[in-house]
Amino acid sequence: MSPNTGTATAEKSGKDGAKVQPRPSDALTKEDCLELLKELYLARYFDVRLIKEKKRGRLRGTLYSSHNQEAILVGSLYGLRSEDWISPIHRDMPAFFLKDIRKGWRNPDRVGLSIGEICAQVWGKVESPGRARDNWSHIGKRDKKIICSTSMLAGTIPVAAGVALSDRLNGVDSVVLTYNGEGSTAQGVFHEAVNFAAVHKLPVITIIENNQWAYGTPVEMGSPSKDLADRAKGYNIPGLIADGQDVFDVYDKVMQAVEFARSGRGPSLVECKSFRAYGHGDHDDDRANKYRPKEEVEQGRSRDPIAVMKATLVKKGYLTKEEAAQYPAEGKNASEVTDEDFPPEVVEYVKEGIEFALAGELPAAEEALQWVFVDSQAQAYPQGGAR
Amino acid sequence: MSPNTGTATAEKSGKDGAKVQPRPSDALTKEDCLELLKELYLARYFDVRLIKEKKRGRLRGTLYSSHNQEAILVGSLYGLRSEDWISPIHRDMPAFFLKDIRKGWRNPDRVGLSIGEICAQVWGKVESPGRARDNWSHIGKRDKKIICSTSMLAGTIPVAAGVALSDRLNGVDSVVLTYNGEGSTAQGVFHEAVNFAAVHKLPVITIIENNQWAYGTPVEMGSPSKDLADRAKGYNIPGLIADGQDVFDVYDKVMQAVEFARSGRGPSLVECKSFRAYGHGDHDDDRANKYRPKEEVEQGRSRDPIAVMKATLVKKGYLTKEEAAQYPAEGKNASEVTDEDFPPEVVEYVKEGIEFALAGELPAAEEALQWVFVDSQAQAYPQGGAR
Amino acid sequence: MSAIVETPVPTKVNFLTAIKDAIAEEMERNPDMLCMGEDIGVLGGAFGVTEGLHERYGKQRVYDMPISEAAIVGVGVGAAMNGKTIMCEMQFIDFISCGFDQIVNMAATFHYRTAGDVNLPMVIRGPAGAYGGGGPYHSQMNEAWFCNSPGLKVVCPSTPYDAKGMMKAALRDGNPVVFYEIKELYRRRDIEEELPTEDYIVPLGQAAVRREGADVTLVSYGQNVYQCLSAAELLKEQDGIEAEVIDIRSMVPFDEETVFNSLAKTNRVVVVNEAPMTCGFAGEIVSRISAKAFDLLDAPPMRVTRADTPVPWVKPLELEVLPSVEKVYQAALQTVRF
Amino acid sequence: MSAIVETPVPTKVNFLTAIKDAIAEEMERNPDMLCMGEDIGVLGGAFGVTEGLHERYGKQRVYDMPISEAAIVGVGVGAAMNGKTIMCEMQFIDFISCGFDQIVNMAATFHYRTAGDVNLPMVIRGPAGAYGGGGPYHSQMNEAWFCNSPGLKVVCPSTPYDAKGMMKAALRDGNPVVFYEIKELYRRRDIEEELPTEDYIVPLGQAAVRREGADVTLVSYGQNVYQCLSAAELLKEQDGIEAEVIDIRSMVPFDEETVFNSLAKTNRVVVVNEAPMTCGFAGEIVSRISAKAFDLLDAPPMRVTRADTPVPWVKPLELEVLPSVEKVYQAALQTVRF
Ligand SMILES: Cc1ncc(C[n+]2csc(CCOP(=O)(O)OP(=O)(O)O)c2C)c(N)n1
Ligand SMILES: Cc1ncc(C[n+]2csc(CCOP(=O)(O)OP(=O)(O)O)c2C)c(N)n1
Ligand SMILES: [Mg+2]
Ligand SMILES: [Mg+2]
Repeated sequence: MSPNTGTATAEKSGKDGAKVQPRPSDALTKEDCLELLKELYLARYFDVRLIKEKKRGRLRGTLYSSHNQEAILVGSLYGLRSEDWISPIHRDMPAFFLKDIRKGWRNPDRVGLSIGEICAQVWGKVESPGRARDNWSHIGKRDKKIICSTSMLAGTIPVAAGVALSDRLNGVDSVVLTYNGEGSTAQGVFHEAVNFAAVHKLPVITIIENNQWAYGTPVEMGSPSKDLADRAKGYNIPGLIADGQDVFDVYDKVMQAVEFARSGRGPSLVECKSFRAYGHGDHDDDRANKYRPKEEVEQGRSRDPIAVMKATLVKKGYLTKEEAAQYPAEGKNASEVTDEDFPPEVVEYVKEGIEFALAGELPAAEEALQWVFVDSQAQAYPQGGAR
Repeated sequence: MSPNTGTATAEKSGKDGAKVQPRPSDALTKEDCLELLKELYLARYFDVRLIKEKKRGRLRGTLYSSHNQEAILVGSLYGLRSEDWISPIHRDMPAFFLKDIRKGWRNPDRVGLSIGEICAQVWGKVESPGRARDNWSHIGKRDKKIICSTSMLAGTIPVAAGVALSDRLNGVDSVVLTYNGEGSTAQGVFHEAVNFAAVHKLPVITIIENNQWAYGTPVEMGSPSKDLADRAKGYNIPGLIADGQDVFDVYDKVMQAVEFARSGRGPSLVECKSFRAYGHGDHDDDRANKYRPKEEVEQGRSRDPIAVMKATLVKKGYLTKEEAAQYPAEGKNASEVTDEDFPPEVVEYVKEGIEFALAGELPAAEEALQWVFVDSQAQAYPQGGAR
Repeated sequence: MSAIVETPVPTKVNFLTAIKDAIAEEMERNPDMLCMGEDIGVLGGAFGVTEGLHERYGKQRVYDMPISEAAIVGVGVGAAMNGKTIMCEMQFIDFISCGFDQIVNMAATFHYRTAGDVNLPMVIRGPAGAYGGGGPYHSQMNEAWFCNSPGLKVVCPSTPYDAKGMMKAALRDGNPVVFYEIKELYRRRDIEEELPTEDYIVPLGQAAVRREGADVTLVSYGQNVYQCLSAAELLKEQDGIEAEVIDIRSMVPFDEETVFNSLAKTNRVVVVNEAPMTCGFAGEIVSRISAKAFDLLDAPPMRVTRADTPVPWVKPLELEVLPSVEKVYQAALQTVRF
Repeated sequence: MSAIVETPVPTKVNFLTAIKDAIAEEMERNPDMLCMGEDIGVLGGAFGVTEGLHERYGKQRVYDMPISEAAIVGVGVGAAMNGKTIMCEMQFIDFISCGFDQIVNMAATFHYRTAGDVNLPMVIRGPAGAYGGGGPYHSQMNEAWFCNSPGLKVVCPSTPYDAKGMMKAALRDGNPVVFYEIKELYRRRDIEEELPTEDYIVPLGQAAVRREGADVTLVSYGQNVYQCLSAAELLKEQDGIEAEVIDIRSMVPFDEETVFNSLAKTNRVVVVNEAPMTCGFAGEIVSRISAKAFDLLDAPPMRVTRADTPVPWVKPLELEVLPSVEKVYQAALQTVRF
């Protein structure tokens, strides 16, 4: 894959070069595809449930819905290995439990967080990895290869580069995926981090979830070009564009970037074109209807990733029309769907997570003063020694 | 001029498009050319004198020599109008008095600082615009359209954008030139400022003085592509490349960017390829010989801008070989040249400045507590009113 | 406008509206004023502070900025030095850390370094403070960073009247002002008040005595002022102690006199704020008192501040690290009984 | 190595060499340690602190970073959370403002926010302090910003012995440490000293008594310690006053006990540092004394600090705003005569 182009085969054929060569997704089996569809349902159902719970007033914190953007998460995570790292942000809640989920949804050894841990985080219980000391999406765990981000947008990209750097030094063949909204690419630290990663050819893949809006600001007020992938040209690295509504296209473009990274050729940006379904956060739903034209929203939501995928699977012959119609969650708002619109195992899985969270405990007040500092090792080992 | 290309005529002919159409410099008269040569001598002599004074221990502060990079300053400033703004940095000392110097070297009304004011700054006297409250290159004056920068590299670019914005709102048809080393383009604020200027098509021209080194760090450790102009591609704006040793090429590329800006089409980057003659600062001269290969330095200094210009002028028939040989300052270190190597009016002019500085006064200690705040206008005009 | 329209219709306004009106009225009064921030245009800002401005004044005066805090401040500095008056909104004051260098090294020093040639009429403002369950990055009071960066004024009003008057003063001040708006006060009903219909300012740098008392002085600002007032009631009811409550309103410049005058009466002081203790402004007040009003002290000056931790997200943890009425009450008792 | 080689060759080392040796020895001892900074590779750093490291350990462990302070810190955080020990050099501590958010919001809070899952063994260090004619951006002492940002240790040694021992302690600490190196001390001859040849550390958070005295306590850190020692001599010679001089060495954690013990003797204190006064650490010390050692005070605790201005460039102005031996002497006299 050559720099400054939208695909992995630029010299050959520019923007649509990917078409002329076999796509990574061609190798996906029927089982893979059905699993991917189930993960799409899972991401959607998780979001739907949180919206319902929030509306019922059972949750604190702001809900940044990933509705209509699930294909980005599912498609980008499916091809990763256990040892690969991710750093999701506010709109990526499902990513925390989707990581390495192929190893078994309930497999405790998979290198990702469990649905229970994520629900515990959302409900603010000690069973969350961070013991609910920071908001919803600010969780991570080293042994699960998930980097905990701050609220400061793009701020985790340099950290991702550092994680990648030390894995490389340790001979660990991993890649790091960082997730960012298109608006966040205007941050100075985005530039410093991507520039550094490019100079050192680090395996850092920056996923740009271009949902056309940064809170109340349209993409054209934040970026001089409507293709955010163009930012890659400034760093002489590949800038790929994926159809963010199509799990397969996201998978293909991300896997191209992953191969590029694994082969030591360095970082890439992958812009996934999508559209934000609701308001910026649930507090913004009503206002969003004012600042976003109705037509634009309808247009932006016209290709529900679940529908798009079903169509492909029917074409591939992996689903019959009847099977495809069985769980009609696509194209519906959270307020419109019921559990019947989703596969039972999906509903069951999320239900387990929520029950785990409800059964969990609030952290004790005293914890508030803990973990400001680690007990100094200098005192413990005056002569040093391995940390 | 179209985005993402090295010239003003990209569609037609890409990188060397400028050649196929008349260059701005073709319109320069013989008088213009001789003036430009004199300004080159002036910039060089000023630097030479400071080096000598510093060696004699007469100066405090670090000297960041502009030796071998003078064509960038002279060529970029010559085509500006009085109302245009500039923000020079550490290596651009001559820019402060070269601005608007066409209006007459000793013309008090020209919109630039006088040689005396600059020398007063270097010698730390109250006659400097900033009354010597900040180091050498940190000077500016609003009515002279010079923005005072801080030490924080690239930090003045957003300020330049703000200045340009308010001029545009006030109907003032100006452009703003900011000077930056190639290393400084890695700063986050460079990204935020250029991105903003591009979104709003502001007449901000970022001159990148690519002298191949950022202190002890070669360009390839700071940037993923050796052409810093490539950074422009990330902002969908023109990125021009000029031969930084050739006053005319710098003039041409900058004037292309200026025309582009004046016509409302927005910002540009202009990379001027050059080479740092000495150490990063005078404190670094010896060490620089260790970290920079001798051959590289010889190669980098093989095209002295004065020599390059003389050759052109001889070709143009504006100088005879004899005239060209008259003041042989080119290709010599500060330690090697004497006043005889420079036109007398140049020597005289700098001498005046230094005498002015030497006759000046040190600021009184009490001044140190002044000007932390302006007397609040809210108290003065409780009802507000024009500032 | 006709006289009829001008007849004041007395209605109580909340803290948010007071700030909103101040900015709107200054935009109307001062054609050279610009607003810059994220989502402040069509949306009208995350909290609606700039609602209506974009419609009324257009995108030439109200800028929906990219998510670039350094550019928001830096562009503001450039426009301010070139004749404009700038309102910079930080969506949450916590994000000011991303524009930090432009504030402390560019804006703060410009007037000084140019020996007065450059004035920067600009206000950098944003929602601040904890108690809302915002977690580490939507709860900060980081004013101490700027109090320790000479060249910036730093203020924090606690009432709608002050919010409006101080915002106007700040926008006319001519110096860069970092303006802390306590978001938990934005819509708090019990502090709504009627405001004068005519233009007014509240000068920056004047403290206000919120309650008179002769036994102990409680000094604070922002929402902690209300904790002090409640603690004062407790002290009165349960212990017959009369506390004087001072709202300093402005950290830089700081009104020492009002505090010292109170101490001359009470000889006892508790300073309360919600910033981390170490190097916070509460400590600054305590040290000025100790150095300059030592003789007035009959008991150790005490601080009730946030613990030196981030602000944790879940409520029990958040409350644990923050000042409370009870903590202020106990500290006051201790001081009085010393 | 043979015994002969190990025989200590006593030579005095300066402050710069002490720091240089500490880093070099830790690089040798800890194969997981990396260095990141501008021009620290082939050049060996602006002040030569990392000279030789690039040659010896290569570019895999010594990184010539782009001019990107946020990336220097952020990349350091990422490597540190993934098993490395990081030394981040700020070419001048003044430029730390450009990496500010990564320090106060990413590094400082990571351990806390992950409930202990992530440790960050990293030191962010750089040349600091005024008196060298460096002007506003090559003279800062901005430690207060970080003292007010919970989760960071903040230290500033004043002797070669401490510089080496504290740098090693910091590199083994496991927490992010902001390390202030007073550049005017780097090559100061009269403070050179012989250092132990064997490995040692100076634990962070312990103050040192530099001079004993019973009449007044002078508390400071960095180069101001030497001003205090000179002032103490003056006080003795000219006024027969015996001053005790305490070098706190570490702001976070802060050793209150040593200061209070001294006060128990002297009952008088002057705190000296070169940071701006408002919200500086000098004030923090004063307020802790006032709150916790009130009874020990027979006179108002005084501060001698930098004025609340930027550090101007030309000498007469620079000296005007900074503490001096004379100013410390006068303050001490005033306190004693109170
Ligand atoms: C540095 C910083 N500035 C501002 C914010 C406030 N903020 C939170 S989300 C958001 C919009 C983000 O838009 P985008 O990056 O496109 O992501 P999206 O929400 O659309 O997924 C803003 C401005 C922040 N979190 N961090
Ligand atoms: C934000 C910031 N970081 C570091 C420095 C220290 N510094 C001063 S000049 C310089 C090198 C600049 O290189 P370049 O931008 O190429 O300009 P040149 O000196 O080569 O003209 C550095 C690192 C600084 N001034 N500002
Ligand atoms: Mg978006
Ligand atoms: Mg350079």
